[in-house]
Amino acid sequence: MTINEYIEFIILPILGVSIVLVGFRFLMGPTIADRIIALDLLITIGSGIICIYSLFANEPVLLDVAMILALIAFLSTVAFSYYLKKRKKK
Amino acid sequence: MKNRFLGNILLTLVWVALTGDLSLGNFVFGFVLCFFILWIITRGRSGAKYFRVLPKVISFFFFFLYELVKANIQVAIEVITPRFQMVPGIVEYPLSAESDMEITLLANLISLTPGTLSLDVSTDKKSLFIHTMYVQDKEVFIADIKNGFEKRLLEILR
Amino acid sequence: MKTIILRTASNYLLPILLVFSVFILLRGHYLPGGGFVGGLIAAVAFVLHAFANDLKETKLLLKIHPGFLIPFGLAISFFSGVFPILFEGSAFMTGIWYPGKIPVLGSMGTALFFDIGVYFVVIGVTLTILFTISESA
Amino acid sequence: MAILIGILYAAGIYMILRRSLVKLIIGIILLGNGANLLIFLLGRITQGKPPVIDEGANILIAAYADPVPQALILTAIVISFGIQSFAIVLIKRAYKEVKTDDLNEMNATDEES
Amino acid sequence: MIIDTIVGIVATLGALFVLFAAIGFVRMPDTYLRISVTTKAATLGIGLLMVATAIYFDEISITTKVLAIILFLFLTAPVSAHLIGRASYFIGIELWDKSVMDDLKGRYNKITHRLNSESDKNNQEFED
Amino acid sequence: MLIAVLLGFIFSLLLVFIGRFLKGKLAVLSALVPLSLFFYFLKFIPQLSAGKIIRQNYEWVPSLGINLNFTLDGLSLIFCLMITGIGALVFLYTSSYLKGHRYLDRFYGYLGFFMASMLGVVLSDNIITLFIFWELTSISSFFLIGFNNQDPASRKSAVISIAITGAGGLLLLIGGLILGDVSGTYSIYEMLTQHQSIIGSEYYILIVLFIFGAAFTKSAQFPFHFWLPGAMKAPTPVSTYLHSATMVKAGIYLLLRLTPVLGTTNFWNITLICVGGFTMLYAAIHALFRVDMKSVLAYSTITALGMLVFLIGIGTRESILAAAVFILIHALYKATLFLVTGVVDHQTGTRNLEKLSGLRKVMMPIAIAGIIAAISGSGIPPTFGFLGKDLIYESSLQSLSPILITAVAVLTNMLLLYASFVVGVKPFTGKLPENFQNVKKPGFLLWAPPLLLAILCLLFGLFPGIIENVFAKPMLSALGFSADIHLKLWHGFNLILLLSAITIGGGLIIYAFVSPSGKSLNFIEKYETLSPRSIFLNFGNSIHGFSMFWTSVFQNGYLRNYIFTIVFFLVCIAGYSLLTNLNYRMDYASLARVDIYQITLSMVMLIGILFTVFSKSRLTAVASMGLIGYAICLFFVYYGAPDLAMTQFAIDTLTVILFVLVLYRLPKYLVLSNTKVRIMDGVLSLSLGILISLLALEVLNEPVNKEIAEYYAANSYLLAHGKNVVNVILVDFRGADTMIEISVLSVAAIGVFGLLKLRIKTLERRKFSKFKKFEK
Amino acid sequence: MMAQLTTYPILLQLLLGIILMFAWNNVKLQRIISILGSIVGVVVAVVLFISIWNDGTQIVEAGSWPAPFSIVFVADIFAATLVLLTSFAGLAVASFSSATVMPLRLKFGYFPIFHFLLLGLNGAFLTGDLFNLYVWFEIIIISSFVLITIGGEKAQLEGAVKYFTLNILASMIFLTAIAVLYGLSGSLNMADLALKVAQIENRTLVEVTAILFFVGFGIKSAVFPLYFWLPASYHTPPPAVSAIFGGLLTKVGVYALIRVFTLIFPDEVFLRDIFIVVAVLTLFSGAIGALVQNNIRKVFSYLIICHIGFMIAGLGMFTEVAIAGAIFYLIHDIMVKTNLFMISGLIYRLKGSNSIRALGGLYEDFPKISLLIIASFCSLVGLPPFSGFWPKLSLLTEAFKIENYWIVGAILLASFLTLFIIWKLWSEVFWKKSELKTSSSSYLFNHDMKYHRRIQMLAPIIFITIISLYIGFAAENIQVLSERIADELMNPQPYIDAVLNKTEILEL
Ligand code: NA
Ligand code: NA
Repeated sequence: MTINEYIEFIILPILGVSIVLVGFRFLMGPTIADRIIALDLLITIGSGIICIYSLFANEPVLLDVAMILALIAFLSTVAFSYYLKKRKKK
Repeated sequence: MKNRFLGNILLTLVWVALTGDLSLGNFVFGFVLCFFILWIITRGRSGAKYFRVLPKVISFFFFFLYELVKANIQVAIEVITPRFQMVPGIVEYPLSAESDMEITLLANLISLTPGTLSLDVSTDKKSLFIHTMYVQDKEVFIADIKNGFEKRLLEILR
Repeated sequence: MKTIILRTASNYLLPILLVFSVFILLRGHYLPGGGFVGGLIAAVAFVLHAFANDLKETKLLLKIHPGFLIPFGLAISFFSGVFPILFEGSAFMTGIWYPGKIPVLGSMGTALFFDIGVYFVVIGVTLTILFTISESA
Repeated sequence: MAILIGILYAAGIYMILRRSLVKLIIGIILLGNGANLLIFLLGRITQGKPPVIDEGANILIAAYADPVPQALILTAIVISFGIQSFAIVLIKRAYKEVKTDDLNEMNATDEES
Repeated sequence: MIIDTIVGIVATLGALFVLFAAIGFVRMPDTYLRISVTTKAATLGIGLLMVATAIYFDEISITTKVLAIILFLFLTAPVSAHLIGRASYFIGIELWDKSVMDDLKGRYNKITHRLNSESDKNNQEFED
Repeated sequence: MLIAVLLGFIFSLLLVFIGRFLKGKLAVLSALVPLSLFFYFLKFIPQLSAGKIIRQNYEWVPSLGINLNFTLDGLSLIFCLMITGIGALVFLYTSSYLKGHRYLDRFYGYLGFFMASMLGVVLSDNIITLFIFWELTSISSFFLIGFNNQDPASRKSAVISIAITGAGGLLLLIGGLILGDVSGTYSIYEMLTQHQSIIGSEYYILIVLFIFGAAFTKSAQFPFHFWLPGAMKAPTPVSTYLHSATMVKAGIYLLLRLTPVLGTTNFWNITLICVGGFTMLYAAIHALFRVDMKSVLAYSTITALGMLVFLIGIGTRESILAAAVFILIHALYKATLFLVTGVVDHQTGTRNLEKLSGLRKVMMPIAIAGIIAAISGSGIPPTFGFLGKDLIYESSLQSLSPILITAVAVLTNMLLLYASFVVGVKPFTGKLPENFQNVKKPGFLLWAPPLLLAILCLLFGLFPGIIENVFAKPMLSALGFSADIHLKLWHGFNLILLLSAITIGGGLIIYAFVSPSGKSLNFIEKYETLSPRSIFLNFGNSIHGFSMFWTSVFQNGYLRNYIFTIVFFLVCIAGYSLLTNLNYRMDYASLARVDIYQITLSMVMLIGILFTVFSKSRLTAVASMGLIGYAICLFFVYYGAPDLAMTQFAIDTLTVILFVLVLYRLPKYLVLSNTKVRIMDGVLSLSLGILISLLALEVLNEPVNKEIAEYYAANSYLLAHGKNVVNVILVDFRGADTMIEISVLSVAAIGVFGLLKLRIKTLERRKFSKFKKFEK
Repeated sequence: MMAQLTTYPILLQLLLGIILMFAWNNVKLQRIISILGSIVGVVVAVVLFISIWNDGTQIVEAGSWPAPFSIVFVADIFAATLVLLTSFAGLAVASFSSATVMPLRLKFGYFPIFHFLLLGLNGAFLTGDLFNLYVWFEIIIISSFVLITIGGEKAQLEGAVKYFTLNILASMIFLTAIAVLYGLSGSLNMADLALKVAQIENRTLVEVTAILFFVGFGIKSAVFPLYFWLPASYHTPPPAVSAIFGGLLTKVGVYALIRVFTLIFPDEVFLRDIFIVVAVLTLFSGAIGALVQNNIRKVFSYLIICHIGFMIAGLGMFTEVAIAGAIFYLIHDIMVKTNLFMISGLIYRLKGSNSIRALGGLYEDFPKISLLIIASFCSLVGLPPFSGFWPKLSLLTEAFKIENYWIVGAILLASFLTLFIIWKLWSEVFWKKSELKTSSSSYLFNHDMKYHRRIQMLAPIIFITIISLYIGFAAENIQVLSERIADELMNPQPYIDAVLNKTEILEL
């Protein structure tokens, strides 16, 4: 079993399952905060997947995407929290 | 002056790391670039005593890793076992750390270990409110952190 | 949103992100990135700063109104575009390259300056929009 | 993928047809995404390498993804960003002036004759 | 081959942590617990995945890049967790009913959003 | 001749600038313009009498075949002299009639403009050029009718007249165009040679209908006649000039001019006879019921116009001659009567026939003019009118059904006599009412022009040779008839004389027994709802109503309906086109190639879409939208587009953030539409979606062309010094796109800035008005 | 340097936009720059026009890359004509804006955006690349969004929401069309596409693509049943903005339709029938829509729609004569519609209202201005021999030749209704006695304005009126021009050669 096969048949599916689980929570909610966390988590896992995919496809270039993902995910979470608070204020 | 210089070198290294090109030209370019960036943004920030704390940093790093893995495993078990063993709650933790930097680092480190989450710092910076999964005894919990994370951290930073 | 934790973190993130943005900008010609993404990252850095601190502080930090960056960047791009017309008589946007290589950047030419112009415009635009919105919010 | 794009278009139009300002913008964004993906798809996507020339090489070799649609989409995305941000602010202002999210109540300019 | 094995192991660990985070995220009974469990587990997991990648490519530029990403992740993840947790508390999301204590209760001044510590609790008036 | 035509235009243009000098005592000088033109045209008489036709060509728009080909022949000459001659008198008369009027200069401007246009109509050989001048006459008429623009009735009449004559003008245009198409030329002169092929053409009926439409509207034939009585709102000089002597004759001119081109068919003749005959009777009867002098004159003018159409319809040489002569007769006596009416009105302040009588005591010259004109208009010897009546009966007796037609003619002429007498005789005979005792005598310029015209009525009657040689013969030859005629006043005792006698006797009896009264006016007004005018106005109203309906159906103010319509339109035509020719071959192999990643990503996207669409919380919708963006981003990664992925991701997040920043200011979602609407929208959206999917699948089956990508791949490093091909395209190969793209961003930023920072409301407006001083 | 002439109109506007942004706070300076810059723009456009007229189509390959691979700017006589007209309208509106747009609006970037709009228009006319055309369209619409909302009054915003949504929808459809066309042919260069599309075997797909283009451009050019955004919004922004919108925005859609359907889709017969149906309904709907309006600017808005029908009808008939008619109408319409909206602004300045019911007495009070306006009205109505009349001749003749009586009827009806509407409007607004008290409104009136502001307001109207009169009275020149354009459009081979053959020369 080469590392590529290993990744394709073990690691990526595990991550896929994780995505599905998180997606499930995203759907369930129940609170907005939960959805925000789910989104954050989705992006984070997404960046992990991209990372592993870059290994799988032998494309280090894709790591940059993972980096941007991580950066922006942070920004979006900050913004959402900001929103939650502002909304409360109102 | 010294702090700026250090920060500058540090940033330059970040630059070099990012570009992945350790040539002299790149270093000089990075230095100049970071100089400008720092020049634009730096405004009176207290620095750290850099060389003295380096060994402590390293030991702290491993301590942290250990805590991290330990906590993670604990939580993993909690997660996969069908019944919840946890006793969650929000604890007010009296801070010894004083500066923003210290408080932030501490709070972040606490957050990073699974099972605990720094919710907020009181406005007068005297308490940290932590949400935790295991709070059988509030005093024990506080003491754990006081003697663990906070002590080691403050040793480094002060 | 003035939590100590976020404020402190963002103060450290800001320079790192700015460096990172320049990095993305300059290597765009060789690897994924470029003026647009670079500019966005720089803007995000300032926005984070603004979220954590006060908008006023971020504006103080910038020293100039972000709106000024827009014509500034446009002008850079524009002149790198018309440069060939003025000095070579060749068509708009014709690339003119400095012969030989320059460390870090690789080749240097009008296209690079064009991208730098894009970078500034994007920073200016993003910040103008976000700042204006948060000011009026 | 083609079907997905179809669904995106359908969802976009459906959202635009609702009477809420917010949904209107969401619909426009969905449509934009659909159009971008369509360019991408019809540029004949191949599961290929990014169109970046390898170190040491002078030209793109092997199966690379078509850079042209990518560049087009990039331009389109950025433009839509500009327009969408304007749109978002526009609805905010419109709401503030007209005091309703219901587009059916925004018909003064057509009614006074 | 050895490198591949190491990569495999590290990546597996990372993936498992991510999976645990995801499971925890689904199972945990309240928002705070979910934040608490997941953000960090996932961060660790992703970190490991990154490390695996770095090992695999074994190239200085990539390694530094990966380190930068990890640093960044570790810097931001707790901050986000803090922000979202705090916001959740603000908007009044309830704790799990089996929670044993809530020191934060009644500490926020509803108007100024000032948060009082234990020590100045007595000097101020509070609302519940 | 170009100058001759343009002179009037130049004159009116000049008036814009020098009008204020011509308003005062110098007003009388403006008559120099028509007067000099009158003499200019007189100059051509010898040449024309000698059988020559004068042509002058100026190129204008040769590529459309439209040139200023001026042709002066016998027919044109009659009109030219009438236009300039009566014009000169009207100009003179006006200088006194509207003395000191604020807008006298404008009035002269319109008159000059009209005169020039009218000359253009009668001189143009090119039928399109003729149309151009024709429209200009309508416009000047519009301005003249609306001259008293403070009066709503006056404005309304002006609009009605422009509507009717404007519509007629368009008919002329289209008729002319078809005629040009059929005959291959726009020159009427050249069309003469193609008479047979034109009347044999399949478009003949169409052409004739269009030309009739134009002529009937302009010359006020039933049922388009009603604008003319309305046009009497214009000051009397205008009624004199346009609405009796010249403009309304433009339709007659057109019919005469085209008789050799389109005439001599049954269709042509019978239609004209019927319409003309009906019009003249209808209007003549209507004249009985009027009490306003101008109203009577208006209906009698319509009668005369009907008579002319009727004569042209008979289509024999005699009837054409009769028509031509009657044009002149009518112009002379009707202009006189109008001018007389004007004076009466001007001096007494009323035109009500019930109140007017015995005015000869205060305005003798006017009384003389009126009575002579009335006699001429009634066809009593030895006036010019008698000559005309003779010719009319002569031609009616030669027509297809002589008895009926002659009877109609006789009856009409009786009624015409009544009308002429009622206006020309009645106000001057009998006792002068007390309130008119002190009426001032009219000035020279008021009484001289009508008297002069009246004298001409007499003169031409006594010396018909002038008419014969100067006008009649050149006119007949211009229209292609033999010019072998001899006009005389006395034909001896014959049937025609008998008819004349009957006419005069009958007419006088009517005059004796019918007197104009308000009662009869009221009586006829009861039937107003049945009149063409009301029908026309009702039709106009229903058009207006329909327009309201149509416009409010489409432009209903509901954005969603607009979108629905547009998308529906797109789906319909694109769907029709695609489905009727669909030859899609399902490629099952491509299905098999779909791998787990694609499926997963698609599922994530689908979930995102469903949530975005159906979520009841805005934040969830926005977050789901973000999710879709992220899934797309992963697609981009999967298919080797890291640049795209980065940008899409960053942009998507920024958009979500923007949303979030403004969202809390916006209201919560409401369920605004009912289920039925939603289902309808859903069906439409889905059909669009299906359409796009089908289209995409179909396109994917087509062969692919990658030459551009290959060029970029080969040259991006070697020539453009970059290794990231996408970036090289963006900043170099297609750098122009990017330049605009950043401009778009800049504009958007400025827009956002302005939108949020600048609010002009009533309050600021008020501030702004204080601002004025700053502005100064 | 002269070799790059084709791009100068674009570059000049871009430069102006940038300079004006630098002069953000100095409104006075902005006015001067804008007017002077527009004068330069006219000079450049005239030089370009003359040089194209004499030497034929010129191209510039941006970046000096060979043709199908680069963005090509092509100045054929059609494009040069429109650039010229744009420069006229631009100059007029720049001056008119200086005088009439509130200083508050000027302080928020009015002028830079105005020049970005002109940039977009020039670019759209000159580009030879389909995607680039999309980008130009985007700068046009974003600029127009900003201009239509600048000031943020309630009516403006309501109108803007509709304007915005429907225009975005159009852009999306356009983009979709580009995607499909690129997928089919692999090219974006219009000349290249002309060759490649002709070779595509699956004509259904080509037809559907053409339909997408038609709907996309159709919304922008405001044809039935896609015009809704126009009457909802055109009367809301400052008149100067409406002027440039009314004159040029819909026309750029028409331009795109004409360009794309003569160059890339010359064989789509099905669409031609649709064009004709659409044209007839457009003429009809526009005219009767205008009939029932009370706001002058709304009347003009509907007339814009109505008159678009003439051009679409010309395109639908698709013969050289008909296209020439459409082009002539386009030339006429750009000038006259620009002028109309400036006039509506002028009326506002004179009387403080745009309501037909309320207005009146203009003729009484301002006879000379009224005469100026009447000249425009005559052009609009197509009163012969004013400018609107000539193209109808070609259109009517051609409609007869192809025996399409619907077109004939629609053209006649639309002409008649336009005539009726305008003269009725005249009788109300100019003749009727006014009941308005000018002092009641807070606007800056004509008589309050400084002398040079008044000049700035009136001069552009006089300028455009003179051009309109020229178009009418020197119709021969315009007709020759239109025929030459139509000839170039119907026989695009020289255009294609000019764009693509140069490639070979370069490669050799
Ligand atoms: Na128009
Ligand atoms: Na017309």
